[in-house]
Amino acid sequence: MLRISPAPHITSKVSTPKIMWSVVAALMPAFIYAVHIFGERVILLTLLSILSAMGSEYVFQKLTKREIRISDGSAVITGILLAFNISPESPWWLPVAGSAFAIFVVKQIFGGIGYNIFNPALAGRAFLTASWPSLMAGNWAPPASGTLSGLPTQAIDGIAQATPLTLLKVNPTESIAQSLNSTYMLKALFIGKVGGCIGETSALLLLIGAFYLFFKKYADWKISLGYIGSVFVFSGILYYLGKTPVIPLFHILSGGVMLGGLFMATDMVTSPVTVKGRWIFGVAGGIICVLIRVWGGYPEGVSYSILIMNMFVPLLDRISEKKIFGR
Amino acid sequence: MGIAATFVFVLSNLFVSSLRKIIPANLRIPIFIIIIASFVTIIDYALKAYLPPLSVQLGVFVPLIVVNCGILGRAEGFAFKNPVHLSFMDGLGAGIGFTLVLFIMGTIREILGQGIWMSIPGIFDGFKILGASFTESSIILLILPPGGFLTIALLMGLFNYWRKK
Amino acid sequence: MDNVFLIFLSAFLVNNIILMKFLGLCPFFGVSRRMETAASMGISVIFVMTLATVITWFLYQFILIPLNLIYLRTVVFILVIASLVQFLELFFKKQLPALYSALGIFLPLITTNCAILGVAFLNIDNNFNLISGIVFAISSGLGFLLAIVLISSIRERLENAPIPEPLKGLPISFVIAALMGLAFLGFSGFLGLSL
Amino acid sequence: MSLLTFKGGIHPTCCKEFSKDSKIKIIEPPDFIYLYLSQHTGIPSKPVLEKGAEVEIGQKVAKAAGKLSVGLHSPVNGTYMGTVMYPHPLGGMKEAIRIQVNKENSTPFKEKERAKISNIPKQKLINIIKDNGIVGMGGAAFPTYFKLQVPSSKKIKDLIINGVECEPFLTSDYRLMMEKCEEVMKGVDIVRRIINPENVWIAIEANKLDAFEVMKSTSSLFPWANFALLKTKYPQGSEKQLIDAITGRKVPEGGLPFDVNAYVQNVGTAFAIYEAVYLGKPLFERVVTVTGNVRHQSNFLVPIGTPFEYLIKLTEGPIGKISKIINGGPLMGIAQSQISSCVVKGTSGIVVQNETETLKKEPSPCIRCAACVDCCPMNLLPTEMYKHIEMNRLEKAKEMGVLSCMECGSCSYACPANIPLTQQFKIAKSRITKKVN
Repeated sequence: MLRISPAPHITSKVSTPKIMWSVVAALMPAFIYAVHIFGERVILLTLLSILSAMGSEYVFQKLTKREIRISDGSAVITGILLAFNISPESPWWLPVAGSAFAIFVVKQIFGGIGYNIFNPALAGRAFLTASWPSLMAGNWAPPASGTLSGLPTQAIDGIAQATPLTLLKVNPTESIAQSLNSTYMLKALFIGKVGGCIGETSALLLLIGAFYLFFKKYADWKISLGYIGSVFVFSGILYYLGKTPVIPLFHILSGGVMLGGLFMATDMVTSPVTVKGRWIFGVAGGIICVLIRVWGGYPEGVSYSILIMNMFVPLLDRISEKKIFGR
Repeated sequence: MGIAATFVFVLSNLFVSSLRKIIPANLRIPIFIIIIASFVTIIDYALKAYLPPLSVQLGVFVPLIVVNCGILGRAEGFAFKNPVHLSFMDGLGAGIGFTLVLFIMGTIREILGQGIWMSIPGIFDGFKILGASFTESSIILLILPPGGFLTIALLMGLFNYWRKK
Repeated sequence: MDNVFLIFLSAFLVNNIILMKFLGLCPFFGVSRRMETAASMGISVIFVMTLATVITWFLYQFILIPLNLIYLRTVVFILVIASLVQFLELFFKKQLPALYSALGIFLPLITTNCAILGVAFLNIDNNFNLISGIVFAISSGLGFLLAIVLISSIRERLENAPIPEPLKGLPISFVIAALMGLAFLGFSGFLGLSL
Repeated sequence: MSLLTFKGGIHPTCCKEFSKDSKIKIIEPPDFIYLYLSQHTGIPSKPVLEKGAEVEIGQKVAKAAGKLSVGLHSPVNGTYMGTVMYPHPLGGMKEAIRIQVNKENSTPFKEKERAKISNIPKQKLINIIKDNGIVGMGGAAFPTYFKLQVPSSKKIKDLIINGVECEPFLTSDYRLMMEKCEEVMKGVDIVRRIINPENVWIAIEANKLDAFEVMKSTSSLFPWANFALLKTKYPQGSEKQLIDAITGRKVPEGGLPFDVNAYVQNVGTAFAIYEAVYLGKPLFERVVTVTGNVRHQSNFLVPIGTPFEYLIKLTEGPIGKISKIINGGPLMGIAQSQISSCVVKGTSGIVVQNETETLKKEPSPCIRCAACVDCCPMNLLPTEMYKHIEMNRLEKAKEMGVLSCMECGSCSYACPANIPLTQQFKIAKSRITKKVN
């Protein structure tokens, strides 16, 4: 018996699970490093987050009698990214609640993988920030062999409890700006000797993971370059105008710009499909991020900026349709 | 809020129905609106006089009962065509239904969002339903605007689900 | 100048009339299935909202206050809006048929759009002067336009999504609104503007 | 030197090494030959013989019937057995002439003198091409005589000879260029004289560098030829993409190559034109690559009408169980329902797949990875178009350019969720055109 099927008769070896699990692999360097500097609690929080995400997905698919797709890796990514977005000192139930919200309300209600409008991990984080602001904004731990603010302990008194961005928000004095702009500080940020959320400390390791994805074409470098580049350029303009006391390099290395720009903005499902749309998405996201950092109510604007751009994706897809060959 | 709305529901239905014979059909909508608006004004001022804190909290929403589609809908759809006593019951029913929904939503959002229940600012602090440890870590999102949307959505989903069954 | 800019920012983003203030939900959910109609609705709203705010402001300042008839404001305002809409409809039909055919069906719906009345009230409650009031109305309208265009484009994309049956239609729209609101929380505290 | 190319496309494993070095082998004809009356676009040809008549090799057995139609010629000496219904490689059962083969075959065709050829007027050349039943050999099977009659309002600037052969596995054009480069170039010369272009391009993909060198070595004999090396990418050999890559001009939507003053002809067709004009030999045999999951992947010179089954046997059979036989390449070729389908003029290759290669993959939801968007050579938005078609909004799909889709299969190939995009577009296209009619 011959099999009949329409052309094409060969397909590429790329599959949805393969893409998803590659993203998981790309996040591993940053994860291992986080365990190294923050201790085993990171493992607990991340595992709980992943389990909660996969569990929620399983429960939902079971309840709605759908195909169980938890092995495609997408829920694992949501779990890891959510854990990456909370403090290593968070109570154990925080990642559980965040992942459950992310999967139930942000992803599965909309029809599951491929249909969600918002990045589940980011919306989960926004949910946590809105619900338990004190747990999400304070509660930091200094990394092993480093300090919370990334500065030498004796440099500035009385600010041991703040991350660099919080410092910048609450106390933007000349001297603090100076120490934030120092090569020492930038190095600490790049390598990851600064306190902060689990996954956003080391710019270097995040870049390594992301370059693997760019190389495999599982993430679009245009979005990342657009996002991080526009944070750099726009904060540079504001620095020049005297609206922000810190240099652009500090802006792109601190907080979640690397994590967000490399891994969250490039989430395939919640970013535009056209090249033009992707550039707009990245650049506009970067600008919103800087706006929130400089004038907004929060010290960090990465997650909100990407969530806001997520909203615009269907619109961007519509207005940036490609020029059809020969039309 | 619910009670205020019920009040307007009932009274406007009552009025519309008793006046239904003398209202010319082509002018009925503006007249309905005037009737409803009058009652809303009465409520608004009553609240301001007797429960000023609540009035502040409800803010612009009280006068906006005027444009509550539901009330106009009942007036147009039911009261205009039916006798007084039926219209009274209809208005009461619609009002209670409306109140009930508001009440359930308020309950969910208050308990999960703040850990308290039935608080009316300046009058009653509310029952502390859940322990202090929870109150500290309650889901603040629910008392923010997005929480409101979310609660409605999930309630509607549940309602649809039960209705299907 | 700064003040006007703040009013704009507040009404447009921080205190977005739909997502943060729950006003104008009927058209927001009712007319947001198609993006084209949603955009027309949004534009109509901006238009009527600005006119209504200006007229009610004049009425309030120069008739109701001097005559001590503030308690009649609800009645007066709603009548003003209703007749304004009627009038505009006739005017467009006669003078600007192109605009009429574009906005036509939305005009009557606007009468019962609580956003219009709400903005008129908020305008009075905030003691805005005429310029601020106009800015407030336009930016509220723009906020409405932004929100309704966004939700309609999202709903269009979700048209063939396998959303669980009981949640299809209105409930999922509310969830979208909730998540949009969540994203808009990012604007809170902008330049010190609070919710 | 940077290689010429177009925007988009995919990079499937080319798999040409299997049959690349297999020289074109002349085969013994099978016992029976089946010549489908319909193996070109246009009206099927009409049989001209009485049942039981003896036929000679090269003899016309069916004549053209109206516009866009060409005749058929017997590839063998044998007996005309009338017509039967037989499985057509493009699907369905079609009427075919059955010829019983008489094994004594010899080729009576000899090359004529070059000087004589150059005296033949243009119209006569076109008639020769028509009489010898030549159609496009790249797969489309469009009658060549018709294509050569370029409207006088359109001046052809660039003549492009398509030796790209971008489909994986296939090597028939490659072998032709390697072994018959001069003959191919002579054929090109005839086309050149008919349409009188400013430039002639011989286009070859970079993975066939040796063929490129071989062809280029003839340039002293044919000084008018330009040789273009193209980036290895599918579908580089598609007409519109090829013109874009070489001239930078884009054929307008719904238009034809001559709208941008270009003309594309396949190398196989050029070779057939050479044979018709120089040897007086009709198109009755062609090079076919038999490859995929068979023991000896080969290039055969096959009489048109030879059953696939026979050719597969000549390769010493499949490894394991055959599960799929494809007429053409694996990206645009058509899966056969019967192993008895026979070679037509447009058959450039036969690809055999076994069970493990044809595992059916279940589609999963689109994750908007945009792989299809990035690779679509027509610059369409397959993922969005697909959603509109799913919701039965054909108008919207049309607006988005579904009619421009050339069904190259790139999107389906690239899709990580295994969504049958190409198939959906095929269906949508036929539904839209049906509605118009």
